[in-house]
Amino acid sequence: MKTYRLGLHVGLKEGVLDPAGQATLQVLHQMEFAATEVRIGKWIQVVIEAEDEVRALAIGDEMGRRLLANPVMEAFDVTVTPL
Amino acid sequence: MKTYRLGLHVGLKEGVLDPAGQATLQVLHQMEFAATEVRIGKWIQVVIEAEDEVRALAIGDEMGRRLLANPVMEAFDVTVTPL
Amino acid sequence: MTLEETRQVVGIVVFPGSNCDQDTIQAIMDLGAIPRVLDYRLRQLPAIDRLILPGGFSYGDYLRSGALAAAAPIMDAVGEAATAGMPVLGICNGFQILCERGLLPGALLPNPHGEFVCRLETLRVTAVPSGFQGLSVGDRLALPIAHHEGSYRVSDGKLHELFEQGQVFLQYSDPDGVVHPLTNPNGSVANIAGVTQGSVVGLMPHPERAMAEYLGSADGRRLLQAWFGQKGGHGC
Amino acid sequence: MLTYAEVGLTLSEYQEIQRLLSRNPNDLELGLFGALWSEHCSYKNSKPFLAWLPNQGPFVVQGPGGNAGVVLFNQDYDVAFKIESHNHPSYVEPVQGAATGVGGILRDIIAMGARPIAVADVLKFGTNDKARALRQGIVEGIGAYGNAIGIPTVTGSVGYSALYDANPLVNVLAVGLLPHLQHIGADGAKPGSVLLLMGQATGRDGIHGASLLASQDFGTETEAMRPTVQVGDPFMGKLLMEATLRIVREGLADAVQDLGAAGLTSALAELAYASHVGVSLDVAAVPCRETGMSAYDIMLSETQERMLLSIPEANLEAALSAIETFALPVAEVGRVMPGDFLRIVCETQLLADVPTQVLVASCPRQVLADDFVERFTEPPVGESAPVPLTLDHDLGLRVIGHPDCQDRSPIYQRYDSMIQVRTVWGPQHDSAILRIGEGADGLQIAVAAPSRWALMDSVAGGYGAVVDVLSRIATQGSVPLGLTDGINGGNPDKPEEYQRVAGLVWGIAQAAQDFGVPVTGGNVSLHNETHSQAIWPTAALGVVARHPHPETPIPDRPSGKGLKIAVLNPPEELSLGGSVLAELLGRIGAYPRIVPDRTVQALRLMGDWARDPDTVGLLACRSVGIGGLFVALARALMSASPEYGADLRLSSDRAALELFNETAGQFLVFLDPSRQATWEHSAKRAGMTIAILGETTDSPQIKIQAGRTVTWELQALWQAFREGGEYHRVG
Ligand SMILES: Nc1ncnc2c1ncn2[C@@H]1O[C@H](COP(=O)(O)OP(=O)(O)O)[C@@H](O)[C@H]1O
Ligand SMILES: [Mg+2]
Repeated sequence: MKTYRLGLHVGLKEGVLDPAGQATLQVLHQMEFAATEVRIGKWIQVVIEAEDEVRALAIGDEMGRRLLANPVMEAFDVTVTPL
Repeated sequence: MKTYRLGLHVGLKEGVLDPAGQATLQVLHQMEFAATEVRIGKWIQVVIEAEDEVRALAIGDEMGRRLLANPVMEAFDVTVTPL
Repeated sequence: MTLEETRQVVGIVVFPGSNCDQDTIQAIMDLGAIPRVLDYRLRQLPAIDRLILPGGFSYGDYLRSGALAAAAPIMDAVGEAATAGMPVLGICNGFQILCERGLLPGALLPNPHGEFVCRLETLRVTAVPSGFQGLSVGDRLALPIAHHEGSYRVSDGKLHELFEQGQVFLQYSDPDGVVHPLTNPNGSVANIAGVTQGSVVGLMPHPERAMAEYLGSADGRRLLQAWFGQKGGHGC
Repeated sequence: MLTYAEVGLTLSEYQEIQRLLSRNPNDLELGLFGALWSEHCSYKNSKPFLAWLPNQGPFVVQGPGGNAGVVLFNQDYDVAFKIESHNHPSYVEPVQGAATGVGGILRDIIAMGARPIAVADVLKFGTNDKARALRQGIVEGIGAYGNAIGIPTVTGSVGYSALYDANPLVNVLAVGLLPHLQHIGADGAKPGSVLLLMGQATGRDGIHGASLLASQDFGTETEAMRPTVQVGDPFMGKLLMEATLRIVREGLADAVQDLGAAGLTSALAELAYASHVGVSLDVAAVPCRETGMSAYDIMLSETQERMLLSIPEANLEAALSAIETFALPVAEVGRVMPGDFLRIVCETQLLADVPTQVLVASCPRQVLADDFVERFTEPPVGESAPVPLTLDHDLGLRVIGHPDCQDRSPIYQRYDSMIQVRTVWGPQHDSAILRIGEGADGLQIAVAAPSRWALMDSVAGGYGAVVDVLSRIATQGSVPLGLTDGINGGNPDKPEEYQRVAGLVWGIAQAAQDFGVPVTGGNVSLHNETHSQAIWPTAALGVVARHPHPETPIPDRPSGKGLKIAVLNPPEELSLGGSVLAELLGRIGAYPRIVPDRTVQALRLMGDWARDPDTVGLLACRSVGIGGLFVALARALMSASPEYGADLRLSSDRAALELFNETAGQFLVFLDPSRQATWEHSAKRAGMTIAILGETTDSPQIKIQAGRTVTWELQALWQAFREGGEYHRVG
């Protein structure tokens, strides 16, 4: 067994309203940043044990589907780093 | 001016207790995942206009310091992707 | 002198999404002072004696509670006024904004159970902020809390200093004034519910909601009177 | 080409559209019909029996039909209030579904020009693991919206049954205040006015939410129809509320309509129909959140936090500048014209043109058979409720620990119940009491949704639900101003489900009639059925009342020992039908048909006593409802501080029936023994039974002598109340 750090970017699906992003964009404008879009999602890091990187990725994917992302509204991607 | 997508990972500083991460870890255990640590942070994507990648990175850094992360509790990193 | 006689003018800063502004205005008027609503877009403060940042969900509490409001145009002027010694009181979201702005030490993180909590709590006065009259160390106040992000934290090594310097104003306690982990509703370090720095005070409970016994408590009235430098009624 | 089935219509409905238009509708027009002729928008199945509900009374300012009912409160204020369901969306996505349910009903109140001052939530949950997760999300969502927009959630009701596993119910009541006789609604639009669409930019959210999601049963086929979930934004909601109320206050609008189910389609059609005008909308002028949205998408989107305003040309500048203050997006999207049409254009191109009369008022309705009502006169025959012969300790703990009787603080502490500083009685009590002005009358709000009562005999259940809410009002001597009802049922195409729902409404209508309180608005949610499993027919009743002395409510807990404990109006025929105990014993049975005259009289007497408590020596009281007298007594004692106990003497063979029957309209009263002659006389004069059960003690236990003596320590009751009897704690 080896140790890996999974990184999941979890964000709202395309087309789903992101009120937090909207409000943040408004304030960035007020602060005179030239931003045109803000989306706010989650960055979840999980340390796991797995046989290899392929297995680790599969576990990350399963975690995303079953718990870490809300399938109705969110999409996610997984990256793996060996520790 | 070119368009870039900034990606900011914002998370609690090392050593700061992350109750949401702990609670999630517990649930992962209940679901029989072999996880040992969970940290939950934010993944903020901002689309901006900038002269070049270096400038874009600097803007991302400034946004992180001034607004997107709380300097007392949080750390962040910035990545840039040209669009 | 009573508040009516001094006719103190209290600026109430309203951000988009503030929702305790009317309650605060009402409380201020009940005490005989003159409220003056200040729009978040102002860059200069009019002639006022004191400032309150009321509770609510400025900018929907998006990103982090208080963070977006802390960047509002008026906050430069609030910072200058505070430096010049004007009494500034941040209630709940106002407290979060003052921390985000760096006018108070520390930060308010989400409650560890991840849930909003609204109920009456007992608060113990641990240090009396400068300018307050009629409150003593050890007094207990019954005040409602209502927040999602009230877990007060400070950076490493800072806690000791806060206590040393008398900056810890209120702590969540049991009805007898004893502070212990079971009386901590939100995971705040050392049960801290309110802090002070110079003329700036921030607290999570809502004194403006505790203005009469039939509302559950009149201790909010006492706390606000103390802030005005007025000796209020008796403690519990 | 779209087919009628794709928009949720039947062939005969499609043929009716062809006939009424004298042509085939185009795709866009068909989409409009699909939305407006859906059950959710047209009430095609429920209209016939909603007509049974009395809607007139001395305080009614506006009955059903508008966005909310309005009743007179006092010289200065009217009260707008209504209940609304968000059941299906809350199952699909609990947090956002519940949150947008709160946002939606608040916008109904705001569209009446009223400032919301309170919310109450009526929730029904299932009992499996999935239901627990749904509950967590739903409670989170309700709090997330109400807390952030700053409207207190002051009372509510929670119930459980496995039948709600895949159909949780989320009914939300909102209450608002408006200046007396200030009128704004969808009905004032004048030709020449400009239509402004204010708030959130339109996205592809919830397209077909009303016609498909809310108007069909759940099954695997509906999975694929899931539209983009609507996300609530209480921050925008707050700005929208403030802007709308300012525009109304300054008299700048001639009509206001919120956007809810079926979005722009419904808002425009309602406004045109109610105002007797034509409207024209330019879809190219509607701000969109996404690129490439079709006219169809735009018309049917259910993006939240939008409001449609009709503004006379002369006020346009002032209105736009008011909106600007709140930094709200706004666009001029259309015009009001003389005529009767809903016209949709894209710049110069005509896309749709239908008479609003046809769109809004011509959907074929269910016709009731001649003998339909007769079927309700007699209670249905079925299994009767059990009759326990002895009282034992365990029964008490199991009832108070039943999910329907347990402590709700883990739920209501997640809601801000105190903001706006009016809440004298919040969710710890059986009803909410709000102060409205210094030393003035207050507002009492109560809800009840005793769905088990309707299981076997929905007429009895509907009647009982009304008596339950009105009894809560009677304990304070308040004057009920109006009722609102949320009807939730199964698939109306099944005759037995249809009849159960009809019976529920019939029961409500009879009770509203008997007690003389009008129903000024409500909601019907049918198709709460998954894989052919329907929910219990569930009525969520809400009432608003004028409280004579809100700063000093009649206590609901004893304040000393030696007080007489009595029941006012105990039922003559004792039955456990529909009760929690009956369920625990394995046979629910039919809820008793409540005797009208006597019960009307009982509520009247209770109200009289509460208005003059000193004369009769009334020291505290509670109405008896779910869990029966035992639960009412236990809750009264557990909430007193310092704690008192009770020492009761009951007849040995009837004790369990007396303690656990749930017949509404009886009251637990704590009376001053030195006034016994007065209250006995008063009850007798009114022809009412008052049964003295015992007295309060200063030892924290309930002791009941019924043949043998059974004793419950308050501590043990408290534990069951907090943690559940044989169940795990459910909240
Ligand atoms: N969903 C809710 N929101 C707010 N308050 C609630 C809610 N559910 C229950 N309560 C409060 O808890 C009390 C007890 O809850 P419940 O047993 O459901 O109602 P009751 O027995 O009064 O019909 C209610 O009277 C109400 O004040
Ligand atoms: Mg209730």
